[in-house]
Amino acid sequence: MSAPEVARGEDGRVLAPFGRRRGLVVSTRKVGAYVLLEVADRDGPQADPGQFHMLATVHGWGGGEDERPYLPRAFSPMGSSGGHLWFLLEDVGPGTHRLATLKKGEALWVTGPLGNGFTLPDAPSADEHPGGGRDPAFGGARRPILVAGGIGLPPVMALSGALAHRGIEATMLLGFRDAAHAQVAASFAGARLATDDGSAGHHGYVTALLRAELERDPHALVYACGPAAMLEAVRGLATGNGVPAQLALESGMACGYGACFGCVVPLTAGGYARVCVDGPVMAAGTLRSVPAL
Amino acid sequence: MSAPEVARGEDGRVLAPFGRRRGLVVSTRKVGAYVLLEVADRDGPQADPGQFHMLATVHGWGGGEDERPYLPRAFSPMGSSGGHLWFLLEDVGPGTHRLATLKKGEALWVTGPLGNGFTLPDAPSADEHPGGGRDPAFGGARRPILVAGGIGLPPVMALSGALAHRGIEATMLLGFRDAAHAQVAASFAGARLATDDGSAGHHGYVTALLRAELERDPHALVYACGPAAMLEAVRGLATGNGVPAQLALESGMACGYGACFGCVVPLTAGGYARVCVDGPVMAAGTLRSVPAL
Amino acid sequence: MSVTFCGRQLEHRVVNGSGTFDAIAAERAFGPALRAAFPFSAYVSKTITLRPRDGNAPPRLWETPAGMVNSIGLPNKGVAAYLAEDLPRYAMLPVPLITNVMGGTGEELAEVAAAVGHRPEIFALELNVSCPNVATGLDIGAVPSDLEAVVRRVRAVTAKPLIVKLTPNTADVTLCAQAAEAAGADAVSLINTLRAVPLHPDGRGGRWLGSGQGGLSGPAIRVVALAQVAAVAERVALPIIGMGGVQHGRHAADLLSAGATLVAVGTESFRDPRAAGRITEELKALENAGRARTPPGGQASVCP
Amino acid sequence: MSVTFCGRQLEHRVVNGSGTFDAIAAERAFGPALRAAFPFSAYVSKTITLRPRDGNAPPRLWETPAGMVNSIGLPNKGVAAYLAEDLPRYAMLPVPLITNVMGGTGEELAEVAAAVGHRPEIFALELNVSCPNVATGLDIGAVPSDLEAVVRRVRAVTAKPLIVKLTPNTADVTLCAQAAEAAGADAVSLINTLRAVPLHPDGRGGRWLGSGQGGLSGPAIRVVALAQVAAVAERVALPIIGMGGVQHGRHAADLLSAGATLVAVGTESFRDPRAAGRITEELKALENAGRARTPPGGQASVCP
Ligand SMILES: Cc1cc2nc3c(=O)[nH]c(=O)nc-3n(C[C@H](O)[C@H](O)[C@H](O)COP(=O)(O)OP(=O)(O)OC[C@H]3O[C@@H](n4cnc5c(N)ncnc54)[C@H](O)[C@@H]3O)c2cc1C
Ligand SMILES: Cc1cc2nc3c(=O)[nH]c(=O)nc-3n(C[C@H](O)[C@H](O)[C@H](O)COP(=O)(O)OP(=O)(O)OC[C@H]3O[C@@H](n4cnc5c(N)ncnc54)[C@H](O)[C@@H]3O)c2cc1C
Ligand SMILES: Cc1cc2nc3c(=O)[nH]c(=O)nc-3n(C[C@H](O)[C@H](O)[C@H](O)COP(=O)(O)O)c2cc1C
Ligand SMILES: Cc1cc2nc3c(=O)[nH]c(=O)nc-3n(C[C@H](O)[C@H](O)[C@H](O)COP(=O)(O)O)c2cc1C
Ligand code: FES
Ligand code: FES
Repeated sequence: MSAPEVARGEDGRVLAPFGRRRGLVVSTRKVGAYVLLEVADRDGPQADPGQFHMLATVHGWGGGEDERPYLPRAFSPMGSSGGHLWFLLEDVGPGTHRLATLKKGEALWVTGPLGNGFTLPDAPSADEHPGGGRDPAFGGARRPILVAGGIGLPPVMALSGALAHRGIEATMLLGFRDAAHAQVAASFAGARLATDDGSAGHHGYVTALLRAELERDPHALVYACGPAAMLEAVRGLATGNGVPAQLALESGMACGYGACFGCVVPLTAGGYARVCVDGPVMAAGTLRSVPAL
Repeated sequence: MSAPEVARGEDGRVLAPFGRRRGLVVSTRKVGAYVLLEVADRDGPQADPGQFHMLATVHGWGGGEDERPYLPRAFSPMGSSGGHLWFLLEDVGPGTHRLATLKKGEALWVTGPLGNGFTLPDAPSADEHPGGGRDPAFGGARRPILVAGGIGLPPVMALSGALAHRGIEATMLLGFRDAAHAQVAASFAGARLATDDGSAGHHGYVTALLRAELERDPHALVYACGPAAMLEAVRGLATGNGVPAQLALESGMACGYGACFGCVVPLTAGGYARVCVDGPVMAAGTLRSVPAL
Repeated sequence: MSVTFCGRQLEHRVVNGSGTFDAIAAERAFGPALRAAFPFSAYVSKTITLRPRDGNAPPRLWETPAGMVNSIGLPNKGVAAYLAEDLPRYAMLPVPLITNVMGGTGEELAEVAAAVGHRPEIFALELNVSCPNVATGLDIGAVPSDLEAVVRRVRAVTAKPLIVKLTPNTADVTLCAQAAEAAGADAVSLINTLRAVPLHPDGRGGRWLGSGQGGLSGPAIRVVALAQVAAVAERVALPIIGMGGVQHGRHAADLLSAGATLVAVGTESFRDPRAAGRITEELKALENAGRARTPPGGQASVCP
Repeated sequence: MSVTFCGRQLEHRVVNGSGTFDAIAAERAFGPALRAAFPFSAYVSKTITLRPRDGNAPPRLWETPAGMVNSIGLPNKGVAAYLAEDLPRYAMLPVPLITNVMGGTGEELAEVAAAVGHRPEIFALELNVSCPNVATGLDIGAVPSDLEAVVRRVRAVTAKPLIVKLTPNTADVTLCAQAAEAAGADAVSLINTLRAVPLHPDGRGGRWLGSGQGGLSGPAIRVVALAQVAAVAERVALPIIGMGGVQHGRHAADLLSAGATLVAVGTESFRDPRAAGRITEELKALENAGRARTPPGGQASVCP
């Protein structure tokens, strides 16, 4: 799925151009409770699913009554092609609000792709990746179960595209707060849906769907992205069932490329790992827990 | 000219409502090198000529690469009527730039009118004003000469309207850098023009026109607003010729209402006066000099 | 929402920072509306000194990211004129008056304090030992033993509540707070401005401010204020007036959580003369919604 | 535009602030492009200590108006692993290496300094005596006599250029700079972050950072940095690495005007990994246009 001319690092990740670059807003669209932002990023390489970009607007980043945001914000594209990036945004604070209210033609700063993405089941190099969090178990013929919760959808969407491209069948489980948030899932014909309030699909958490799936097929492997509590539940289920799982984590970030040591999560082995360079995708087994933000 | 229901303080100045209020941009228009900004300010009282308002935009004030502006900026309306204020802006820095690029419908914070305005020649209360800078000499039958340099035009424009309204004839001398800046003066049929580069009107400084006027009529009185160097020259001419002059000063301000003591100018009598409450209009005789900003 | 501070009931917890609101000038600008909607629960007047001061040469202001630097230099008419001209006007404000005083030496300071310390119009004294614009103010406040000596001198000449305004430009503000406490202060206030030097924008390397250096205030210093207020609250039992970058009720609530009894609004009043009124309303709304942890009023007060 | 600093010719005046650029991680993210366009004229590595440290519990970051607060807590693999694993990689960078070290005691610090002090890959040592996240680092740097003693110990174990990174959280930074000078330091660097405490946005009064407190950096502290650099430059003859809130060439030029020989970029690199490259270009453009007053390179250097 990645264009062949993309440069990769020693650990297999797609490398980012050094320095931030200017992107241009091509379009913005409301999709239920989210905003879909299309950015022209001519000079950027195509990202692997699970990688992310640091974004900031060129004008009006910071200022106003509270003078935030000041630092760039991390976002995983849900897709990219032909020099365009698609981001799905949830307006939860000053940074996402500013990005969600961008107008066509406005400029933004883009740095990335950053971090290590998901290791695909058939990726020949899966075992070679030293970039923390890769799991050697990811090489076999296990059936991938993709789990997304809320705004955790974008990297999972990108992954599902990459799997489909390779002809790998996967089960998609999507959880949302309610129908308004679930609207974005309409494009996933085969996905199974859960909402917290039962207004669409299964009434309850998406992890209930996962539990049932893992009972049916213990020889699966799990990819997940979503809120910390959901990922922690997924981690528990996967660890409990002896199933490998790759979790795409969130964390408050300042830099996104390992410079600040601010984005850490605690490791089973003791100490911390940086989500931005050792993640954001990490093997469930390496994590002591998925900390609440 | 002021509506009768306007509240005035003990020193005669139009009082400002306590607290900043929201204004709305009605229109913006380029006029040569300047921008004309029309603001709906329904709750604001009409200002006396020479008073000013502190302005800041509600959104996007501060932020971006340099995080300025943070404090509001001072502007003298060049006219006001029916709850609308007209400002003429010169884009010289981050604050004026933000204001000059406002769009119709955007909101801005308005505090004012502030400061003391010009004392009109026939104002019966002229001698009673204790508000620093008023000049008792301003009561006689002297012919007013109005002198404006560049963006000093707005208060002088407001004053000329007030004088015309009272049937007082005045001489208008306007100085600009060049024809592009002078374009705004087109509406003043009777005004005499000077440009630094000679591209319109007299080639040279407006103070040359003033010198000639004062030679012709030593029984004049002078009202002036413009760059510090011009005001300093006006001060010298007026003092030298024994002619009373009221100068509308500029100064870097934080508050505009006497709170910060930041906007001072040195006085002949020693010490300093606050331009925002003791000015911005001050009698030339009270000033030790008009300091460059 | 009222609060007891040094034995006096105040209507709410928001006062002004000394030198950031001139009630007399504000009345010239806003007329009777000012008193009708007076935004502070006590009024702190600008620092006065024994003799009149012109203040520093301009420019006195510099705008900086999320803040400003001032180098005002404590212009004031001196204590005698303060008592004769300003006090009668301040006495007409609808709230108690706190008179901020400073002196270049302990002797001078005691003299000023003595002159104002028996006036019934005045509720309390605040000692400015921390102004970064005047060399003497700075030095006294930064050295705990010097500070203690000065506070003792002032304590000896007045029975009024004594608030010591600490300097933030010190290695450990808690040592200074403890010195103030030991010397008999009734409260401390902090933070004053951080020492700052802006250069001229022309790039020739000269200093912008007439006096060369000034003090940084505004949102930029808010987290520094929280750090110092929290540190002092942990070490001394005195009530605290917390300040530094307060723009919203949330910021006031944070300072109260950190241990302040009152909060002062400074620079934000420049952006909106009625800012403190809005902040008080926001703070009340947070308290009503249970989203502010305010300390019980006056409990920490050890005042006469 | 090259400059001599402590006897070494550097290509330009812009380096990084310790702990704000991990060249090894950056190489993982950006690949060979990093070395090809390496933005610093010398590379300062993150503070290392004698034994490995995990660093502070998260959250470690807080965004504040025009700045950020960090409470990273000096995570590092310890001096032995630094020498074995990191040094060979840093040695491959196209610029000289400055190794930043710290210790909880003078003894510990001297031990770390001795371990790195003879390695040819290392150009200079920087002593971090000012990190507000670790109690020990703070205390040593804030008391001139303690600082002098520590610097003497380190001076005794290494002949390499010795840069002392001063703490800004002190009453008079010039006394600390003089203490460093007296003890044989070859340069000083400043400012480190200002002590800061952000509270949790949930309004319950708890502290946001895992460790409770952190340090403020970024544009918010720029004028404080200028004040301290200017004050130190007036009092000591040592070359200075100035830092604090540098975002543009103009800000770098200001620090140079104030007396710095080199300028470090810290927080701005988080907003743009190549920020220092842009700043260097902007600085050169200002110098070429005669709009920057840069001190003559290395003149102030008294290094071996
Ligand atoms: C790898 C990665 C990929 C991501 N992908 C996406 C995506 O595709 N789409 C998407 O919508 N989001 C995504 N996110 C999340 C997104 O980055 C955050 O929602 C965003 O950073 C929030 O910024 P904000 O300014 O809107 O909100 P903030 O106000 O910054 O709020 C975010 C959280 O930060 C905390 N906070 C509040 N105030 C402060 C403060 N002053 N300083 C520090 N923390 C504070 C609070 O806990 C708050 O809940 C991703 C995050 C990561 C790490
Ligand atoms: C009473 C009064 C009436 C006025 N009326 C008008 C009017 O009608 N129309 C109009 O266009 N203008 C008017 N002005 C001038 C206007 O207020 C200024 O042009 C404006 O404040 C500039 O702000 P800025 O952000 O655009 O520029 P700034 O960058 O603030 O530049 C203004 C000047 O401030 C200095 N400066 C630069 N950086 C800083 C800094 N960081 N901190 C402090 N100072 C700095 C420089 O010397 C610069 O030349 C008036 C001023 C006063 C006092
Ligand atoms: C323009 C200005 C003038 C000040 N004058 C005084 C003063 O006279 N006496 C004093 O004790 N503090 C003075 N201060 C400090 C403030 O009272 C307050 O401690 C500081 O500004 C921090 O609060 P803020 O960030 O809300 O402004 C002054 C501050 C400013 C900005
Ligand atoms: C996230 C972060 C980590 C830091 N780590 C260190 C460190 O390990 N050692 C050190 O001496 N200074 C450290 N600093 C301080 C910086 O080197 C610098 O002195 C400070 O941030 C001011 O510069 P700035 O405003 O450009 O960031 C750190 C700063 C930040 C923001
Ligand atoms: S965000 Fe800076 S190290 Fe991860
Ligand atoms: S601008 Fe604040 S006193 Fe004049």
